[in-house]
Amino acid sequence: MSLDTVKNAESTPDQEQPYKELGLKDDEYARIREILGRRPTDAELAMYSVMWSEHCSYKSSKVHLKYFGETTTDEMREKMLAGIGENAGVVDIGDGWAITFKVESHNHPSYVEPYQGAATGVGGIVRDILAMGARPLAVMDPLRFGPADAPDTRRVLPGIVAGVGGYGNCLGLPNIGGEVVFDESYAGNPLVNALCVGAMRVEDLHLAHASGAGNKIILYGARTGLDGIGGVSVLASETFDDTAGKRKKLPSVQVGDPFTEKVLIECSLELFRQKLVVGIQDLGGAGLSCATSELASAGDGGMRVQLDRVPLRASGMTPAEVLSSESQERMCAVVRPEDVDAFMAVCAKWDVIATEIGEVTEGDRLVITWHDEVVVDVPPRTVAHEGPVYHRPIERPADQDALQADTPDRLPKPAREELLDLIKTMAASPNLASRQWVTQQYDRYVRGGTVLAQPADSGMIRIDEETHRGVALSTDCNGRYTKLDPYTGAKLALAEAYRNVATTGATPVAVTNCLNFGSPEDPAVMWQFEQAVKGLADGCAELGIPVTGGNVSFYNQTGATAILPTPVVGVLGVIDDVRRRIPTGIGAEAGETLLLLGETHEEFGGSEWAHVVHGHLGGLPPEVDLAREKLLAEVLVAGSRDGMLSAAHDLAEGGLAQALVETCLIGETGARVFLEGDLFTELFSESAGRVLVAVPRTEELRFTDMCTARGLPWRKVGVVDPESQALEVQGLGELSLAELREAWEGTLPALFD
Amino acid sequence: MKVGVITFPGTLDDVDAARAVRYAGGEAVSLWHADHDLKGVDAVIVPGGFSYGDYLRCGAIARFAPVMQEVVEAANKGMPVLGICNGFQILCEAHLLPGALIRNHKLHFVCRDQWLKVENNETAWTTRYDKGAEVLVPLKSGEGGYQADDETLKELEGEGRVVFRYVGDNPNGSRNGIAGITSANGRVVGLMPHPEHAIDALTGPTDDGLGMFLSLLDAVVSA
Amino acid sequence: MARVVVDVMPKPEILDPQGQAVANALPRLGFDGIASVRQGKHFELEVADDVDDATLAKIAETFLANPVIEDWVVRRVDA
Amino acid sequence: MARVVVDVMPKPEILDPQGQAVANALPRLGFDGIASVRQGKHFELEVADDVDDATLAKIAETFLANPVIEDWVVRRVDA
Ligand SMILES: Nc1ncnc2c1ncn2[C@@H]1O[C@H](COP(=O)(O)OP(=O)(O)O)[C@@H](O)[C@H]1O
Ligand SMILES: [Mg+2]
Repeated sequence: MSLDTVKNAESTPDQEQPYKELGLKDDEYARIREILGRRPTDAELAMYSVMWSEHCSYKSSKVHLKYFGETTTDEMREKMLAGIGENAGVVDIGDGWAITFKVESHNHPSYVEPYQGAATGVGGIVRDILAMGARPLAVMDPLRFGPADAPDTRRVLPGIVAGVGGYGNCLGLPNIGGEVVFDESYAGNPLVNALCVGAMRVEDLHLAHASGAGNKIILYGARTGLDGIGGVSVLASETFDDTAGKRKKLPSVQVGDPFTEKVLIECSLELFRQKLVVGIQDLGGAGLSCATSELASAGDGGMRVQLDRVPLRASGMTPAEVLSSESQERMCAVVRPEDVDAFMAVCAKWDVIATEIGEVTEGDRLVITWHDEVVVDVPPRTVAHEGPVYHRPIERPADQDALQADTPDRLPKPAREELLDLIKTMAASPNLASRQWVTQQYDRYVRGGTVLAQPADSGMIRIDEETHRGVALSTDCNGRYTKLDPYTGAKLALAEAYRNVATTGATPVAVTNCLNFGSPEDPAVMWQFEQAVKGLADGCAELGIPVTGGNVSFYNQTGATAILPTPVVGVLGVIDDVRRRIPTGIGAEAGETLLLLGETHEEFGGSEWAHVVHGHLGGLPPEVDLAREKLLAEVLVAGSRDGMLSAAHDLAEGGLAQALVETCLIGETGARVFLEGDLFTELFSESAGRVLVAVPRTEELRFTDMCTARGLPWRKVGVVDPESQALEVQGLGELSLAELREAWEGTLPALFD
Repeated sequence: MKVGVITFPGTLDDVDAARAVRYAGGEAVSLWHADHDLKGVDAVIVPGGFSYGDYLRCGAIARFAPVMQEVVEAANKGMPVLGICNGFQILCEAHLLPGALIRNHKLHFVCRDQWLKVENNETAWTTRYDKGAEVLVPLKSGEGGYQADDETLKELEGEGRVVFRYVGDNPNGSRNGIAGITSANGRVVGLMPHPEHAIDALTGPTDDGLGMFLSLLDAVVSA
Repeated sequence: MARVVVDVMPKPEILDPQGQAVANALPRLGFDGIASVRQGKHFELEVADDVDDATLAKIAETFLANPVIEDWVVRRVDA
Repeated sequence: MARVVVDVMPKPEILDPQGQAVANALPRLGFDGIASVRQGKHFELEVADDVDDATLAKIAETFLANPVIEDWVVRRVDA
């Protein structure tokens, strides 16, 4: 086997290279040759091809994502310590605490191998948070699957759930929320998004950069193997003889080792505490290619790496393979020479393998050697940041008008005497049924800081045991709304996550997102994408909270059919005293009144009712009024601070009926409800901007006066009835909590046990 | 009162065990798996988590850690020892308690609030409870099914060494619904559920678990 | 170097939820005629030539298996 | 009734955290000379005499093993 060195590349300019198989276009390959002034070596080609992939370079989305920056004002930026461009966004939440959080996708690997795909998805996002210098504190998992009763969902869902749990539980990170959504469009392409949130003292923020010539580059954590480098195997087949070629059946699947990651976390935090780290970068997608080029281009010099020093798990790996390996549970640190011994000692204490693989140099090149031969010599920015940028064609889908014109008005509405049964049918439908089958597999208690977890509108953790300061997080997206109108749909996703956070008593302060879409080469998908980004950014500007980071996942489709556009939005909120949290279930106080905040209109476009009862998707999504959402949030936060609310639950899919069922079942307490007007609309409409609150009778006047004074519409809709053990809707009849529980909790176990 | 809390690589609930000790008025002393001494503590908690990833068998690798040799020696001399979840598994592997814990009968990890019946309130860790009382604490484990042969089981039941039993449907297939047991002298207790996560209704389902740490305080003070 | 295989199985009288789950699932998948399934662990070790049988027995008994609930078999195999 | 054994192992190029944990622990327990350990699963099936090899192969491939990350061997053994 011959090594493709830079020297070799210079002397063999015409050697054919499999750049197409590696996903590079003709002009991209030409551009690489132009940058280098020669053909790239195998190792360089491996680096460029993976770093210039859609996943790493954001080549189709970049021009649109810029809009987030353009719409973020200085005022919105005030509390933001790090934003788009860093591993994860960082927000100052007061008392000297900084919070970092981010959501990422691991969709495709999770379809191939559900358990490991989901597990390594969690592992990856946790390392992103760690790389900011923070202690990871909790995870969430927004998931999307094909129809609940499809045979393949039976394969995929249990594996993904077990993988999320298997990894997160073993890391000791409480799972405080997420989503489980079923829709036909995800049948061949489930979505596994994973969010992690961490905390640090403001002064401990670590940013990824390699500065200071002479500083050492240390790779620590797991050994590097042949994981996840399926693509690069085309290089191997060129340079390997037949016998070796056989070994090169490279897996595209990575296997996670959460134990190694747990130790890596504790080891890293100890390194941070002892101030032994100048810069740090996690190894995720694109492995060392990404870590070395990103560290080098963010620093003030060049970098030299002795790649043959990387501890390997497999024999006979080529430089291209070592650079491309996506072996999990690895980190790369920049360390002052005088700190190297201390660094190694901490790693030894934790039994973590650590190897000095290079150093920061004067100059501006990233030079990588393999047994003293130069195999990479590139300007690092061209790898990490100066990839191709595409202005993909954009076109509003031809059938968008027809879709919007096909409103739910034509659907037969249920008769009055069918409504009670409909409440039960809806509660038992896969998208509204209890998620307990899933969440029971996740540890929500570990670390002892979980104040709210499933089932709750948002997850909440205590950050400071002395002051009781904490944060709340919610992720949301209704892909059907986004399909009907991507601009409004993205705003609705934001509005819901925002409302969920406020519903638990926290003040929303920042946003992250994971934009899951179909192929960017489809102009209709690009239109959805552009609209969604605009909607989200405009929405954030209206609410005055910044997007601090996110992730884009394209090519989510089965054949030519794209998934529902799914911009998952995560909102972070702050609460000064978690003891003031508002729970979801009623019955905490004797004598509570139920109030509905906000206004109900007849809005059934994209609704769960249209989906469950008629299999219909058409019309327009509910209207969104962000000024109203803001007011609603302020009222909820004030209500929490002044102890006026004993329970609150946000109205979303399934409308008021579903909110009532849930608040009763979670609180194990009955209620009597009196509604006016068209009962079907009252119960099942999905108008945005609404929250059901329970107010202790003694606080009722004070609270409603506040709503009136501030101009927030409210209506008394019922009373809590601790005696009844039933949900009674006046004029319709009652449903016992036992039968509701059976309906709500029975669905997922029946499907997946 | 000083209570040691052991940390192995992969231990997770050590911060929580230490917090519970503090809530009860004790001083938590952190013990590292590679330590060869117990730093003069009056009692030891082996907390939950996934020591060494729980690869091979839960607790199988941790049992051989240097600090465990000290724990076994001290326990044999009567020091109170509490093993929670992974700690219970480790104590079984170390033969401080009989039996073993295997994969939950439905194969899933189970995290839920679990009612337990206090069957024995005479151990070093349970005197604050009434016999027969029911307490609500979190259970969170994937391998919590208690197994022992018939003879051992008869002995445990006969000597009143079952300390906690699951109330309602059996969450993990444990024989006789056993959630926790004690050594012959009542000083070593192991249980799968997590009393240290039920010390404050803000972050747990109840504060029912605090009783175990308060009981220990009594036991150490009166010893 | 010698290759050694150790098979560890739950004792017959001990519950085997994993084997049971497989046995229960097979008929649902259309596979009939499987009377019972038990699931255990299979270890493959590469050991230096001077590691004797007594040492291997010790490794299996004290570490790879838990004699309270498991049986085990140690075999040397030809590489 | 026939007895069938199926051994399922992580593919050689796939990370085996379990085997690795065992291998790392052995020297600490005072056992030297163990160069590598890999851990997999061992199934013992009792099958009716009319279950043929093709069916067994199918069961192993579709159910007992995960072909994406595991290799497997099916053996009939004498009872
Ligand atoms: N949808 C998005 N909205 C805002 N920022 C984004 C979005 N997608 C990616 N980013 C930002 O672009 C940067 C690069 O993203 P990514 O490659 O996912 O980070 P990493 O290299 O840490 O995995 C990050 O700072 C990320 O926050
Ligand atoms: Mg990163």
